[in-house]
Amino acid sequence: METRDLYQDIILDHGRKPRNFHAMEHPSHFAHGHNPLCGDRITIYLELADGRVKDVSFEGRGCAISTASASLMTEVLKGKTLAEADALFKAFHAEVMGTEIPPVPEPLQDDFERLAPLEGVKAYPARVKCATLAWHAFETALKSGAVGATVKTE
Amino acid sequence: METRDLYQDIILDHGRKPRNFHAMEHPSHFAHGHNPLCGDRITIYLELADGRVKDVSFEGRGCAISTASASLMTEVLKGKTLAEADALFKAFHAEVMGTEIPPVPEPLQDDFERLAPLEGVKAYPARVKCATLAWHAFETALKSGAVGATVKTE
Amino acid sequence: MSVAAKSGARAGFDPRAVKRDFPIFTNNPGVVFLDSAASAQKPASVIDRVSDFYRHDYANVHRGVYRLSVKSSELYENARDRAAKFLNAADPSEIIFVRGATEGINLVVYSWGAANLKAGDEVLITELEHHANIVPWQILRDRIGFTLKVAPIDATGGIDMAVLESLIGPKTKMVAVTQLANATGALVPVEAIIRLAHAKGALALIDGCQAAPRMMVDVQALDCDFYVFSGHKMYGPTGIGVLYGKRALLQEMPPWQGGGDMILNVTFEKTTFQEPPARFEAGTPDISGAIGLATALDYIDALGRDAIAAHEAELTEYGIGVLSRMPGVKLVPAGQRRFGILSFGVDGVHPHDLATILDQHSVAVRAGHHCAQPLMDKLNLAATTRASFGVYNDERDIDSLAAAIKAAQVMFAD
Amino acid sequence: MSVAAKSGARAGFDPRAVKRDFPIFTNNPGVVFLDSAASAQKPASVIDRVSDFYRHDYANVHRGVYRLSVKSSELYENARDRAAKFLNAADPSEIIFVRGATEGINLVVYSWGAANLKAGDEVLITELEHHANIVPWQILRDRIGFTLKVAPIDATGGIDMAVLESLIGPKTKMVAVTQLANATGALVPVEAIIRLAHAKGALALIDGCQAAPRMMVDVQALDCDFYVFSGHKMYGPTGIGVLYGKRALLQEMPPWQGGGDMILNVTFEKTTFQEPPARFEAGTPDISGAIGLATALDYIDALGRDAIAAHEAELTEYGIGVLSRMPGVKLVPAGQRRFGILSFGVDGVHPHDLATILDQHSVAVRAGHHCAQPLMDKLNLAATTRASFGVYNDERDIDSLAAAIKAAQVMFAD
Ligand SMILES: Cc1ncc(COP(=O)(O)O)c(C=O)c1O
Ligand SMILES: Cc1ncc(COP(=O)(O)O)c(C=O)c1O
Repeated sequence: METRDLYQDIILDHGRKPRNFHAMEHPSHFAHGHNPLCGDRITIYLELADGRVKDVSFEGRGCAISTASASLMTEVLKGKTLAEADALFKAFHAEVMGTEIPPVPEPLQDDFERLAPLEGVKAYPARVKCATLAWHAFETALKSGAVGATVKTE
Repeated sequence: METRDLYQDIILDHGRKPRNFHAMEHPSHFAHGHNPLCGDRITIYLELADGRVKDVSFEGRGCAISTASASLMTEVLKGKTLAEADALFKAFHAEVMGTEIPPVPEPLQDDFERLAPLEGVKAYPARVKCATLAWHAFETALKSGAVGATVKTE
Repeated sequence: MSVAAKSGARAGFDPRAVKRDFPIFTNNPGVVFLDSAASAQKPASVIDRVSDFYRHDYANVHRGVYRLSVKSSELYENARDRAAKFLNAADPSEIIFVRGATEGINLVVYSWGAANLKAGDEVLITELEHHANIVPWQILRDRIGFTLKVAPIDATGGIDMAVLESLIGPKTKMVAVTQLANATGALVPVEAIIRLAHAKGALALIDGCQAAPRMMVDVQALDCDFYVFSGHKMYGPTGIGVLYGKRALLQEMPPWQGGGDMILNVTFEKTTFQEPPARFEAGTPDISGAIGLATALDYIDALGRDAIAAHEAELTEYGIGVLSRMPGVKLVPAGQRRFGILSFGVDGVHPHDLATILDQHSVAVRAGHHCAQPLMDKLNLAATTRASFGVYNDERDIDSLAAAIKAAQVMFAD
Repeated sequence: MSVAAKSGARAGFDPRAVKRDFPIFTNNPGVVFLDSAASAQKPASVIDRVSDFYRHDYANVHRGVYRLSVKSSELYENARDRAAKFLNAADPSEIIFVRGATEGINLVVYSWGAANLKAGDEVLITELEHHANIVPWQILRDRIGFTLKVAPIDATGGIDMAVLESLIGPKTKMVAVTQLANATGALVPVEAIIRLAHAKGALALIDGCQAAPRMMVDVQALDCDFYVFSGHKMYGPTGIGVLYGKRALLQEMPPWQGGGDMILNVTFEKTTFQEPPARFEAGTPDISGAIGLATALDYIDALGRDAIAAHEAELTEYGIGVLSRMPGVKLVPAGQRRFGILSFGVDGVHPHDLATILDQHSVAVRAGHHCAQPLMDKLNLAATTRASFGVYNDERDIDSLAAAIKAAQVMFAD
């Protein structure tokens, strides 16, 4: 596998210019993610309403993979129900772990496609946690609500 | 090396019928020797007078090597000055360790010869401590006097 | 995989063929090795696996991004999976790599013990224990002040189960017991003991040093809380062993040794620790040892664990027969079932002299207290001679032992 | 002994010839291995020594009367002598075999520390320490309540010696410091620190993990009280390392782990312990690890330790030159003298991404906090990329590193 397959232009672009990259003043939910191995620290902010992700943003510093993954995640999560978000996480997690991907419901397939540039990570076991850090933080935020919490991966 | 070189008749004989094998009622010095590895336990009794070993005996149970060595030791030590006893121990110890033997003073050479049947032990590193247990106990007895003490080798 | 191992999987195996898997016997023809209870010899597959690893894939584990380190980490974690499967652990995270059984028990004592035991509590061990399952408890007892109780053996040399049961009470927090006594070969009914312990709310630690290389072990079926074994007695390299612990227990236990790889976050004020097993594996582990152990477990499973157990039982029966027919030879009592290990005395010949003479006949046995001094004291023996079996032994080895004993008897006859 | 090692003893050595002693490079041609600070590769002599031992002479040590066990014990004790000579210890009994530096430091903390430290006492470490020399002290501090002080680095990245001196006072019982910082390559003036410690009646422990493979170490000349290193960083096997301790100190220290081989006498009531080093080596040791380590020390001495130091210094100078000429590349401060290890950052490329891209160019480096999180925090870095040298590296490896860094810079350029 060529490095270029991992560092596709879209990854480099989201790594350099992450979308939805800002704090929220009054998130309904938020959480910190920390990967001590590479020092990546990320905070995910959520605005949930009626069981849907009304808004999502993030802040922090990290490697290109974790930053791009967080950025792409915020793009696909906007407007999703919690069940849809969970289905996307499960499919994405399986994809980067190289395990069997559960069937993705038809309406989510376009969103899942948008995460495809990260697929290359599965050939780099040491980097999988970079790609999943934001998602783990998202999950933790759902559980911890407006008080915040920290999830660590390594 | 053949086992027979280690278990010479004289060793087997002293092992079976140790000489000076009894306790003393009022030793001037005594000490216990213990080799936990093989469970050997020996007690050395001394009667010292005018800087000489007037009498020496031992008791205990042990393997053929340690018993024969104690028996032969009691034979050669009787009547010796402490300096002579020390010279014999040093020479004997070097012999069974396979290190360089210090010169043995002329008058002690016969006694040193009498210990020669134990020389074969040097080919059996695991058994050297059996051969030296009694001597270590003798040394300890000299230091501890009539109160007794225990020396352990392993 | 050797031919011997392959063909043995179903219908038992031929120990003479197995022996050819072990280079030590090619290089020391004629050696009759009867000291596998102290440490087993290594098949070529294990020796070569370790060399190959260093020649092809070596790097430090866990933190490297580069290919060799990723590969090395993968092999190391695969070894953990292998050990989990071998013991039928519910999850690989229940497997902690340690130097051997001794370190495994010390870990439980210093981590679980120091955190959970207090003055007034009781820990129960038995008279059959190896020093490794006595001394660590004593060291902690002397610091904390709990009571260390000892379940006695009965006249047959087995654990007196009635007394053992009576010694487990509401204060008992831990019952730590060997599955197979290394000094005598007594097989201990650990299933029953674990049940008794649990019935009174105590935990159970099983010292599987001698059992794990000889029979099937299923920690979930046993329902033990901790299980330890040493790799070097399992035909694996020195320096590696396994502590199995139930996940829920490990998760509550504080770390013992501190260092790299067992931490999540360090500041000079405060450190947060990893989940098990990483929490308990401080510093660079014995990577090649773990990988070699996995190959050894493969070797054992290829021979077949039931086949090995049958083989050990056959040799034991044969040995009992031969030795008990010899005048002046006395087997040390070993309870209801003697397995894989024969401990005996010969009238008029000290065990230490006997072992030296047997060695001259190329028969390697162990003489001494077998790191079980309290048991020796109880049996009123200073030492015994011990012959123990491995997959490479056959009945001729026992015949050689008997012949050498006879020679010693002749030499020491009055 | 390899040709490279033989010819190198006098006048330096040729790293290209040395490289041929290491099978990993034959089997992975093109790999540029710059991670010896994490763990070094193994020469064929070490790999083969371990196999040969298992093939010819293996048995458990210490208690066997038979020939294989006697031979095995002899080889194991010879390895201890070898390590003593390597460090110029006054006596082999001052050498304790442990799994690695981490276990060595834990042993000092749990044995010497638990017996000698009390609330109010102080232990001094530095900001340059590896987690292995931080976390064990924290664990004991949390139990006992002594104070753990930290000597800071100055703006150059070296230890601020004036502040360090001011932190050693009458309450200081131990100064524990690394000889060469694994995260930055800063060489620490441990001689001066040991003198300062002794002047105030404190002991000194030196973490020699990175120094011992790279330069002459003489524990008597240093006059340190404890010294630790890991075998796997010395071109030896995993699973083995050395704790050196002054005899008089070791003799007063209580045992830590309990088990076989470290006891003189055991009853259920009371146990008496062996003299050092046996007192501190509970259970079956990593016999093959110790023997392999002895061969690795032979290999190092055959190359010549001054020649190795000169080689590491040359590579370091060359690397500093190359990297500091590259735009956007910044070396992490490492005090007065940087040795054997280069830690750096590349503008706009996260160390983790950099390491992945370097790996694609077959350049193996480490990215992360290097088990020195507090130092990273102090330097306000989340992580760095680290290249470290071994006897098999040459200047072309650094050129390959530079070329790969350039490729990453191009990829990440806006
Ligand atoms: C300075 C230093 N100390 C301690 C250690 C820990 O060594 P080990 O993991 O071999 O126990 C290391 C290894 O990274 C080190 O570089
Ligand atoms: C029953 C038992 N427990 C514990 C041990 C200690 O094992 P190790 O020395 O490998 O730590 C042994 C080894 O002799 C043993 O037989």
